[in-house]
Amino acid sequence: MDILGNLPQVLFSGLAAGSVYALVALAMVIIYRTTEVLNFAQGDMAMMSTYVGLGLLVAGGLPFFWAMLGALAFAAALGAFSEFAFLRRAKEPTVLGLIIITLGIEMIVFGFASWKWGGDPRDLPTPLSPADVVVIGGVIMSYLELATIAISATTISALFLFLNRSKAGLAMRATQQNRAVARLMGIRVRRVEMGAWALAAVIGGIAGLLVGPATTVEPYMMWDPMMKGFAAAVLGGMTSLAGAALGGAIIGIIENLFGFYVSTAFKSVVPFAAILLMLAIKPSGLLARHYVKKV
Amino acid sequence: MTSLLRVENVDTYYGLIQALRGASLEVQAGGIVALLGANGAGKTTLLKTVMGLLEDQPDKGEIFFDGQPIHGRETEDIARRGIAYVPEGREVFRELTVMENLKIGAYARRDAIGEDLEGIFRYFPRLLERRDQWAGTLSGGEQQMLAIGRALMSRPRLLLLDEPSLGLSPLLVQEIFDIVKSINTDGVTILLVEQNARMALSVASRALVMERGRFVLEGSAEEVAADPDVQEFYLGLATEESVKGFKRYRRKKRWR
Amino acid sequence: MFQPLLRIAALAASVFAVALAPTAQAQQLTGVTDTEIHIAAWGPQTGPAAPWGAVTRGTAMLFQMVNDAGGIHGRKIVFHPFDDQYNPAKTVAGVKELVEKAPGIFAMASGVGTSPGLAVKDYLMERGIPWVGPAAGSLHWVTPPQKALFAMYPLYADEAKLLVRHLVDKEGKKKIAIFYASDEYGENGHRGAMAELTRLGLKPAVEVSVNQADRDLKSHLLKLKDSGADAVLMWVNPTHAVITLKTAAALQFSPQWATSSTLSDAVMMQAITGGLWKNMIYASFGELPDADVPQVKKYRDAFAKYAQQGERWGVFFMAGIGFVEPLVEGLQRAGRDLTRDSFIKAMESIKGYKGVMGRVTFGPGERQGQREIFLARTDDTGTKVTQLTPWAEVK
Amino acid sequence: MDMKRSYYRDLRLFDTWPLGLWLVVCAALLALVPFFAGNYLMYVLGYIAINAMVALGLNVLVGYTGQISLGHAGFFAIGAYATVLLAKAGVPIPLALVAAAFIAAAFGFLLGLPALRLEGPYLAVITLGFGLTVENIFAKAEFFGGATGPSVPPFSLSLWPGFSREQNLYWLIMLCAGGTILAIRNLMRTRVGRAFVAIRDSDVAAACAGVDLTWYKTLAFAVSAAFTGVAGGLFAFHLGQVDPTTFNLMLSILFLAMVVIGGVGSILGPLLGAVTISLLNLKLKGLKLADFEQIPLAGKEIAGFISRHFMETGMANIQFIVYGGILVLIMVFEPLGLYGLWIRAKRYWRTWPL
Repeated sequence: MDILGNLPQVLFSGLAAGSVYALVALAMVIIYRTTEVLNFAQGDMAMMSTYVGLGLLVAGGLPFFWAMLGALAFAAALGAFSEFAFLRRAKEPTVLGLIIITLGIEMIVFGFASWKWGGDPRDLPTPLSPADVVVIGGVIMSYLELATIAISATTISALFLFLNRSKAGLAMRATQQNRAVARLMGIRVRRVEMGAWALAAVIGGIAGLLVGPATTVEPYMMWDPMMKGFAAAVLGGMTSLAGAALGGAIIGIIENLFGFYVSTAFKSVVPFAAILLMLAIKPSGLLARHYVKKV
Repeated sequence: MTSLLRVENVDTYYGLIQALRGASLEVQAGGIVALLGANGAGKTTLLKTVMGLLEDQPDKGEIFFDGQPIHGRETEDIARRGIAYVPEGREVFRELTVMENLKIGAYARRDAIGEDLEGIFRYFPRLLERRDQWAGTLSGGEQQMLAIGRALMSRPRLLLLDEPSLGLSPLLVQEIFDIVKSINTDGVTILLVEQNARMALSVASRALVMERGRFVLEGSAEEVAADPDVQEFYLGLATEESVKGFKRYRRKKRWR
Repeated sequence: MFQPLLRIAALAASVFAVALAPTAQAQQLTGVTDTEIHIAAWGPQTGPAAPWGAVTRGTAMLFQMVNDAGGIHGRKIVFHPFDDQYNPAKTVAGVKELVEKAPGIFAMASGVGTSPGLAVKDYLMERGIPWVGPAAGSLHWVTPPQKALFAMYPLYADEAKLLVRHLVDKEGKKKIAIFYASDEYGENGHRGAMAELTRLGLKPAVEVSVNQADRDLKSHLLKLKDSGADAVLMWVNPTHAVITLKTAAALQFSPQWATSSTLSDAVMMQAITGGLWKNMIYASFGELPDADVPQVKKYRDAFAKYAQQGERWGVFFMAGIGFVEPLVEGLQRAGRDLTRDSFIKAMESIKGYKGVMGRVTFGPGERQGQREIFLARTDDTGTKVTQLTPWAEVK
Repeated sequence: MDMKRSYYRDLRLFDTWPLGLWLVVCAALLALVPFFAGNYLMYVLGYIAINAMVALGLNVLVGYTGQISLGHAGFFAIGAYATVLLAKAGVPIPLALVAAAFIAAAFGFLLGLPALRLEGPYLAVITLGFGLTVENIFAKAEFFGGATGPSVPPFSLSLWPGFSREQNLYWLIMLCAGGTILAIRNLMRTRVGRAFVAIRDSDVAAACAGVDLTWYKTLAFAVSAAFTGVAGGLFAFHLGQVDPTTFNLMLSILFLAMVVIGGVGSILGPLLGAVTISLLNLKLKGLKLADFEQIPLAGKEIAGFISRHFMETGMANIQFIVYGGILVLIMVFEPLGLYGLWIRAKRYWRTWPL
């Protein structure tokens, strides 16, 4: 086995996989920071949006770009609706109770999608064929992977700009930090929370649309990316956006390194072992800036 | 002339505990009204009730701002009508910069805010120095200034100040109160909740005293300051001693 | 406060217990009435294994056809399929419920999955309830042979052996890699391939396993590519097959692929891989779904009439028919006096029966009815399928 | 994660004696089931009881100590494998179950160590990783029987003369479940139980009061794992088969859902939750198109609409929608779960007709 010769290729592959995890992680972090909910429905909401995109593309006959845009619009609506119809209705919610609600949403979305579209895998046709590649310095990069990395990077930068430069982003950050005081500032926090869910669903939806062409569109398509995304979010500190993005990349790369050089059998377990190690050293995650426990 | 804020017969509960019992007050436009009372008297509860921060409260009673009913409204709407509340313990957004904190104060407004920023920095030059620093890294006094500045950014007509002196050094307290006074001079009506009664009465035009969820005394600042009970319990000017040499706190009963 | 209560309760309980000394098992329900034969099947209609649920629906269509053609000796088949989500706990509950509720179940048909099947096998066999055509190619069904269990699915290991033999002998491949799912199905294929390679005096180029949940197979494919394999035996589920081919394309890795009967639905695979299902060699235990033979045409025509909306004429659906055809044949042969014993005797008399599967032969000691498989290959466009070998038993 | 603030409410199960009487009656009835009921009922009751044991065990962690675990399927699997492998090696079944409890507890202790420094999502992801790891190791290692799992030896214990295997197993399960209830109830009344609750309400305050956090937090994991391990061992016999893929994340989530749906921090709560989720799990079956035609008034139209816009083959998935809907509804309207509903109903009737 050519140990070093393959390293750049493995790293590149890991980065491509990781950039999807990063998106899922970002979506989870946005919701966690705004509403303190671990959203276990994130993956399946993305799965459903991908199906919608596929429907618009194939059955609706829309051009690719507009179909994907439609899928993201649907994702936003689904996210906002979930917050509005379920999370907000919870009275005196507890952390665990909220988790169970998101699991309930997950099941509803999953059931609906598999009822509507069936369990058979489907193909999401893209303008890019998986066989289109460019070789740079011996590393084979498919257009699809390059597009995945580019789209993720763009999404992440846009998100940073939005949160740090726009008024709505400022309101979102303020709501995250202190909901009551944000209300005193005249911020309509319920709308902000609904917006955060919509935003997270869109980002998750982008992940779904990137996973779809590389794999298949089927009801379980987002389970693995969702788990890894969750792991990435925790690795990055659960409250830090930069941490989530970094965590995603790290997990993608670690598991590809492990899968290639050690064993594919335990590949999916490795990210969690990495987290265990990391949390043992730094319990608040890589980039979380504070971990103040309320007494 | 109608009053700016009118609270009528308000009852507020925390679960089964009643915190306000038929509290009524009026704040006329223009002055500083000081709200005095011991711990647990219901001062902060009153402010929170006015702001609609307590879920499903007030249980009973009505609150009017500028003649319009605001009880049962969302906090956001109440704030947008022109009431700003500086909560106890400052509560600045610790992970936003000073500048962002100020900007968020003007969130509900759409017009230019540059002028107001200048105004705030005139009151609090120290905030200008620290404009790009995280609010969480400021000292207590600076955070208090920021909290007040942030509240002013919404151009409120009524400012509710909750314990601005809490945990600050006497010098800083003096500084803050001077600024409070000048804010008032610039046209903002202020409802001031304070434990530091002496300081509060020195700036206030009117004052009210609360006990166990209701108002027990009202008058101009001078009248209230002259009240023997206030002198004894809030200003610490004990005048008489009981036969056994102990102060007789039981005298509070008189107000029931 | 509890002591007296507990004592009284314990006394009462023991009195009851003695009075109700264990009674013999309630009289066994046979699932046969004058007008009906009750048959049940489990199959995942939901959950990760839902695509396999088509097997159960195929079985249902076969029974419907039988009933519409007048039933069996004056009896209609009443079919009780249920969804077990590929979860053995649910399989057991469903089977016990149906078997113990009047009028009972005469026999089980198809039944998807090794682990659900294993969970109910002993229960069924203890009660002598016949089970025909478990939809999983496992050794567990026939080692040791059970009186009432009639297996149809040829062993996965046999398919793998035949594929390896073909790749080495006919295609001249030297470095064969094995890529398999880490479940019963994948391990059986892996084992079969290893056995054949050893027999041929070869070593695998590399053995790579994949977890059910994995969706990122880049490191797997890099390993396969890095091994320099010129052929890869792919023993995975359809979703993983798609990801495998797409990832291989992205890595410019194009060995000769060979795969199992599970992926023998070329039309579907071509559709979901977005056109990458080219030059694929695969094993098949049944006629191809679009084969032009009368046995298949009969069902294809019926499919248009009976199938539910959303159903697809594919290999799983057809397997559901093929696994159970011998059951119908056995019921026919058993005649009007239908008992479990007469049915088993009738089943044992089936020799060389040809339906949509290979030839089926049962006998007094023979419980693996079908052993025949063949290999097929898709062409460069992925649309045309040619049969590479005739039906044959793997020795 | 703190749902119950009053310590004494934690102990409600036997506090009134009519309730105690009812419990004894219930226990007696359950004990008599094998004498008149068929295998199916025993199977369902056994399944519920096994789940109830896990839910009660998990509740020690979630409800009493305020930790979260998304990996209890791992302990369940460890218990199942330990019991089966020991029984195959000739260890008597009761002994194998006890050993399984200790082995699971040991792993619980190990998992508890990182829990010392973690909470919330961090703990969730670690326990989730634990569950995945266990599942993977069992499925991969030849020693554990690989993907098919080890074959389960026949259940040979005899508790009553003339009982069939199923009847004996049913009794053993019920005995273990009853034992679990009593053990946990008593545990919570001891010093240990009080320490757990103190940690839940505020671990810093508990530490200040002299509760050894290291010991009690890991102990909570160990205790919880022990009960889950025994349940896993019983489950192996109950199913007659061990398949590593059944011990997946979904199962862990199901266990957690039992506790939360039932109501954390009580004994009745997890019991109710286990009954509800188990029955939903076993009884929720797919609907058919014909079922929709039964709807009065617009049945035909609804069925037509559904067949136009949905996959008939995917119709069984409606059960997930029902399942999820029930989870959401319970949590939205009663965060204390079914136990909370029960308390409220009781309070309502007590003051009725006021």
